[in-house]
Amino acid sequence: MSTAPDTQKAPASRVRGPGLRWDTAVGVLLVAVLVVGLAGTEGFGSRENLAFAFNDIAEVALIALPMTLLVVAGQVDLSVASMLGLGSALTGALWEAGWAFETIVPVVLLVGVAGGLLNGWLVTRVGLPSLAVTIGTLALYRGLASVALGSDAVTDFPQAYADWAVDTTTVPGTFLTYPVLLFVVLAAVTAVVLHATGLGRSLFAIGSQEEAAYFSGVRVKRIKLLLFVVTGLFSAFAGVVFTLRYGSARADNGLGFEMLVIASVLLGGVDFDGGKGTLFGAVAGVLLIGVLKNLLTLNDVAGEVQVIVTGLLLVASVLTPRVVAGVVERRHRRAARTP
Amino acid sequence: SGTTKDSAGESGAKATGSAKADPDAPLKKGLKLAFLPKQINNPYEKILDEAGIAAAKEYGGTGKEVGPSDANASSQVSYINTLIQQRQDAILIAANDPNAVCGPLKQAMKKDIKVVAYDSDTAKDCRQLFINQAGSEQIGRSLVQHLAEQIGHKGKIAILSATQNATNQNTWIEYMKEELKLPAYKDMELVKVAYGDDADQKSFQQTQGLLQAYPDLKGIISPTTVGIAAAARYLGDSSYKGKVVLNGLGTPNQMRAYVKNGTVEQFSLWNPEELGYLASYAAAALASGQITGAEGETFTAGELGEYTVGKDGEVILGEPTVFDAKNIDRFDF
Amino acid sequence: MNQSSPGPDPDSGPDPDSGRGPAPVLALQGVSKSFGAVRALRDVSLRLFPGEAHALAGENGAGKSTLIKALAGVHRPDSGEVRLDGDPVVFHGPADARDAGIAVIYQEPTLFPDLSIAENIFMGRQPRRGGGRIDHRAVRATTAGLMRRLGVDLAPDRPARGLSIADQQIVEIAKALSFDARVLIMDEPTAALTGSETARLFSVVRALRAEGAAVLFVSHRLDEIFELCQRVTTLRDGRWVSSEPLEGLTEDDLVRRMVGRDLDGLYPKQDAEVGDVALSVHRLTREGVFHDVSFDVRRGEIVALAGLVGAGRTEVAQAVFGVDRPDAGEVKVAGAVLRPGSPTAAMAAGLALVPEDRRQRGLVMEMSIERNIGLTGLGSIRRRGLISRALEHDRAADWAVRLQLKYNRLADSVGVLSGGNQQKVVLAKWLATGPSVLIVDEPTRGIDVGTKAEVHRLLSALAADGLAVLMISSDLPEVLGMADRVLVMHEGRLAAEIPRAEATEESVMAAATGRTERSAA
Amino acid sequence: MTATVGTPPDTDAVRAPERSASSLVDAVFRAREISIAGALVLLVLGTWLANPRFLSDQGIKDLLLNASILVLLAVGQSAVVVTRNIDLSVGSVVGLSAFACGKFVAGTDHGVLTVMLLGVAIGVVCGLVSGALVSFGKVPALVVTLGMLYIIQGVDYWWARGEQISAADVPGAVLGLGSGSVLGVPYLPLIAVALLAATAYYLRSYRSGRELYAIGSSPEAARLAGIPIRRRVLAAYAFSGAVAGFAGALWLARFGTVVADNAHGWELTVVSAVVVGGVAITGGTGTVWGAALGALLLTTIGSALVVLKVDAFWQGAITGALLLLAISVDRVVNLRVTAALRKRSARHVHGA
Ligand SMILES: Nc1ncnc2c1ncn2[C@@H]1O[C@H](COP(=O)(O)OP(=O)(O)OP(=O)(O)O)[C@@H](O)[C@H]1O
Ligand SMILES: Nc1ncnc2c1ncn2[C@@H]1O[C@H](COP(=O)(O)OP(=O)(O)OP(=O)(O)O)[C@@H](O)[C@H]1O
Ligand SMILES: [Mg+2]
Ligand SMILES: [Mg+2]
Repeated sequence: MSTAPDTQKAPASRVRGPGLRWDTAVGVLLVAVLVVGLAGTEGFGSRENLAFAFNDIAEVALIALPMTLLVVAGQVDLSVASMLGLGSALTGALWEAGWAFETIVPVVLLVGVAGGLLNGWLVTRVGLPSLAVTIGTLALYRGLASVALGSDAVTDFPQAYADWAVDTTTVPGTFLTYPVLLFVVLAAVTAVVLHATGLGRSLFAIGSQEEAAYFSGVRVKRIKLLLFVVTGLFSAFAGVVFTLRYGSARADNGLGFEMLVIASVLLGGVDFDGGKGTLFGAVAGVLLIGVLKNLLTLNDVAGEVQVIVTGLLLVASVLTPRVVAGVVERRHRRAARTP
Repeated sequence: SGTTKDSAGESGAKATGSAKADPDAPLKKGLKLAFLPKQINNPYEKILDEAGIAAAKEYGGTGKEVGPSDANASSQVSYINTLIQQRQDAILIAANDPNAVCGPLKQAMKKDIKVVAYDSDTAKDCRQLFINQAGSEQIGRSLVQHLAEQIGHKGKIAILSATQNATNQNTWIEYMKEELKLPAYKDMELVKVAYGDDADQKSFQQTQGLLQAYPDLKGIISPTTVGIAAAARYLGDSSYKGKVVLNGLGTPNQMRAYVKNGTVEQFSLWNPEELGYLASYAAAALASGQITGAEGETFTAGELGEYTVGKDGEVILGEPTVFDAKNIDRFDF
Repeated sequence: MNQSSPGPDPDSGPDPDSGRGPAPVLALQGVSKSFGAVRALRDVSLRLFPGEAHALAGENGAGKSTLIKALAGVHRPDSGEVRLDGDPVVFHGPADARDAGIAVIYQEPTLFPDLSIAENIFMGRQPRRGGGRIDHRAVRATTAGLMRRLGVDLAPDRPARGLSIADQQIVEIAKALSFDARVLIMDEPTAALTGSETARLFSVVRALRAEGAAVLFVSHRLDEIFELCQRVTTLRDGRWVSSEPLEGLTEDDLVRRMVGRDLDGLYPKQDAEVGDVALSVHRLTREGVFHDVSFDVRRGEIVALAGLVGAGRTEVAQAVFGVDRPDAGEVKVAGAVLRPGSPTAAMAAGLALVPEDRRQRGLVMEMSIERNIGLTGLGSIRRRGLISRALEHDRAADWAVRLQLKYNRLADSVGVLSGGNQQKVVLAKWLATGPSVLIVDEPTRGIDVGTKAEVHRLLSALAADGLAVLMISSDLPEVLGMADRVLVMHEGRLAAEIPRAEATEESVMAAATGRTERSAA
Repeated sequence: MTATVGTPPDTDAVRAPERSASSLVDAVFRAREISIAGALVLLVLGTWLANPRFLSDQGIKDLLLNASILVLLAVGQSAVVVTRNIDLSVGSVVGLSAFACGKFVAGTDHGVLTVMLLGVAIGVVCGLVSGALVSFGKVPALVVTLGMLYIIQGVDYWWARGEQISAADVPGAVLGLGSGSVLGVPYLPLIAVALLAATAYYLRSYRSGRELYAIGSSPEAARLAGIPIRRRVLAAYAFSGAVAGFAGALWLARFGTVVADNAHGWELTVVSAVVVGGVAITGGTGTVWGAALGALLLTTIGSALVVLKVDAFWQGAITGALLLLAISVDRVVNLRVTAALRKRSARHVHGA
């Protein structure tokens, strides 16, 4: 009886190897783009440009963190950009109504939590698919934003707060702006949660086989609810950052960002079917889209072409590992046939 | 929106303050101009920018058009940053949001890049000049006046605008409401402002909804080229043709058919080519030091002749043209 | 793959039938198949003759399912060939094999959950009317006929979603019977069935065989092999061991061929000291599924829950564990009332449930072996608040040894394990929680004789240590051999409670079929 | 989007009652479309009571015309969604096709048929590319079609560069298709209904149609059943693309004026129509009738809010809320009915 696993371990066990991992590929591509930019494009490497390039994707990056967790758990939240808009509109409306900024922020965050609760409640209690629910709340939250602020734009936010978000103020000695710094910290925390805690494990289990996870005692509903709440919270907070960064609170802020967030996360190799992905990949995906856009714009590549490049990148990012795996497998099979 | 809070803008002291204007300075050769429209695939903006780029060629400069493919406030910002890195001589911008673009534009002015707003203004301290197609007040009021005449100063009217946040639209609508408060319009009632988001299909559907919601509607003002064309098309095919008056801002090429078949009697617009042309020359004048953007300065805009900088750095192109069946065939844009 | 080695050839050497008349309808010749580093089949040969029922035996992971998939065109052999009527053929996919008249029942039911039973049976080959349109009425009528032939009452229009494993298996069988197969291949079709369905299946198979069809049959229940088949081929570790007539062979001979050594006592239930009531179920009801179910399980006791397929046993287990919410009644663990509808609360109270459907409910198929085993104990594999991969690995490795798990690496996904080994992982992940009450639903489904004995020994030892075990099993010998007490369910109600001494095949079956009233407790 | 095949943990939701109740179960499954239709009727009646013009000749005509293109797209999308895939590129395909057709006919007198064929051809090409990537490249549909969305959109914008084809340049015959009618019924809704009926019939009555459902329900089982998965999925994408391309040509006919970004962002609207209509995003269930009803419901909400004089700022929020309400009610009704059936069947069995 071959109980010992080692007797099974044929010497050829290394041949297949892990192949090219998707997230690694995106990471490599990111580094390549940075190197090309630094070497060949004037102005790309300047501190103010780098500060700008990263700060410019701060909100998308912030939302991408909880979105990664959601997608790993097999869910999706399309209402994030609308929640960003609602956060921004509320910030503006309350500021105009004379509230202190210190009270506005917690209130806006609470609204984010409430929005997340609604999403989560509809998904976990009513049992609707998250895609359907959040297409609905996408319209709802954006609509509420426009109810809150109408066609107004509120501008004059206090300088001290505005300074915190703009790309001209950086952490001394670096090109990191404060929103980006915050992102780095939160990304580290999220990475630990996803890859080194029981909660993270549960997310993968829920994402790949919800029923089996439930039968294993994983609190599927509670965890999903929590994820939607965190996503709502982050999105509302991104709304505050957005408002301060542009110094303009409007109901249509961040319109269409949901696709950008999802594209970045998917680009980083997080599987939309759930159960697979790394936070590193998602972060690399976000940064790649941001840096590439900056580099292409600097080189006067037309906006339309940039759109095409984004599309090609998405397709290539899923196709390349497939092709590589296919080649590796074919070679392996040939090796198996001819001893 | 009239807030009176401490303005984030106050610290941004006018970058123009110190420089001195030299009215006789020649236009510099080889100026690099960048046009940043609201959105690159908007046909109207396209006309402006192409005219501006052509103008730049006239005085030996180069122009290019860059910009986002969606009309979002935030999307313009990354382009401004890039233009700063590229050290353009002047940035011409049709702002999607007067404030969101402010920070980077101030950065640009600090780096001695001239900033000219055209078509849709930014906050006043974030640019040196605003090239206005016509006085905003005049546009708003005259549209109401024209429509009132067409419907005999009596009945319900509605407005079909672009997006809820479009600065120029909202300013014009403000003036329309002002005008409607005058006693002459006591029998007219503005029942609704609808938003077609400058999307053809949405504008179309909004028109349709307006007519169902207000069956006794007498007139529609659509101060946007996309909106008026969509509204005209709906009216032309529906049973409301001839019963509801449509006026607003449109381009002759889009509207020709509807004027000819009687759906629309008249509409107005300035010449967008001239607007782009003027903006281009104004930017060149700024970059060459002929003007600084202070009130009262003058410069020559090629074939269009001499222009004077007005209050708040505003330069007005002129009166809008009113198009109708008689004159429309003389225009092609 | 050493081509020159003289592979075992059933046409020569040990095969006593070599001089037989009719040509084999389907044969494998020197077939090898590897998955990465795992060599699932090495130079295996097999011949199937018309009119014979041929058993395929071997331990879990011996390569039986892989062999079947090679015959069915699912896997392409790395070397060797498949022969149909003596001529080499290459099946490019399952469709090719099907078109050649080979019907296959795979080990794991593969149904379309959203489609009706009738559609499931005829998918891809529905009878048609003019213009290529599907004749829906014929589809339904034929399905109803098949169900009658199998003696089950499943409505053709019912969606496959929600069918119990047994019913799914029956649909698979109906599917295989629905076309005139020359070869019928069945990979553990009876693993989820009780005696009566099995008997029904066998009579149908015998009829097919009488019409000249060849049958290949896999089962870990040796008595079934002897009952149905004439010849047997044994595999061990992917290698061919023997092909011979069953006549004259004993069960022990067969086990020795499979395992390579002798096994002792299959049902080694030791008498344990029976302690306090550990699990107490009181008047538990779930409308439409089961009613008024009350029983106790004491520490040290193994209580079996028997009954026909669909009697509601699985449902009771799920309601006790909290994955389903009962409509009435309560569950007490060690005297404390359990919060209904919460598996987490059940686990905290010391309950564990090894579910019947391992692919959907037992395991996360894409996750690795070690992570699956770790999933039930995320709290216990932590070091300084974070998951420790070393602890996780150790936990898994420990149980892999205890359950004789056959695997390549613990980091491989459980999906690549053989069916029986997957079942062991499910057991491992629950035993690792150190429960005080263990509910096992068909714990040895698809497990080979050797390991089955191992599992029985383990359950028995755990019970001796004070564990309370509630065992649902459709394997009557297992029930009779292991249980201290047998509870029998019939149509959603407890029909009888039979103490070990009185439990016989007859008494249990009588209660299960509703022929006796519940005996006074 | 979890790809599990079995019952989700809340087993009540999908649990079928006992065998004897199976025909009732069937009725419940069919009720999915009925509840959406009910919502639609309520909405229309309510609005009509508030403003009778909503159902005037012109009003009905507008409602039907508005829904036609979305209905078409929803039908195409359903064919893809039942295979457990998704096509996010439809909005871009409509945009590209509308612009290309516009460019093609501008200033010419090409016939209607030529234009429609051109639209379909463009759509088929786009659909084939997406479909080939999904089926042969075996890459996730969502990522690929999101990529295709960007690529097609980029090509379209790049080609158009702000150009606009105005109605004046489009031949009258083409515009006539968009505005004309037979016996008072406009052509567009007729076309949509014809395509809808044909697709529904095909999906129900042909092997290859049923196989689309099988693939979506369980790809693994489909493989073992010998279904040519790749070919079928490819065909579904080609169909969805063809319909989108066709819709683009109709867009030109209906609106006359086309720019590059027609139907920009419609992918989510189409997907919501399909989902509201009861086609499971996880594949395997749902009908094109449902999807079409979903599309009709969505456009009708939009029109009703305008007719009801709802403030423009509130329209978005109300649309969202109604959408959520529609899917929630549908879901809750379903759960209740199924649970009631389970209990009733119990009495039936045990009382016997
Ligand atoms: N797709 C696969 N990838 C990798 N390994 C596989 C795959 N399928 C089977 N194996 C391995 O091949 C070996 C034989 O498996 P197989 O399923 O044929 O066993 P079996 O005899 O059917 O066992 P059981 O009685 O448990 O069903 C096992 O070690 C298994 O892990
Ligand atoms: N997940 C489910 N969804 C719908 N019906 C189910 C489900 N599970 C079981 N049933 C049905 O409920 C009844 C009781 O089934 P249950 O599985 O509890 O019976 P069992 O006695 O455990 O038999 P089995 O040997 O099939 O496991 C059967 O009619 C079965 O078809
Ligand atoms: Mg097997
Ligand atoms: Mg059971």
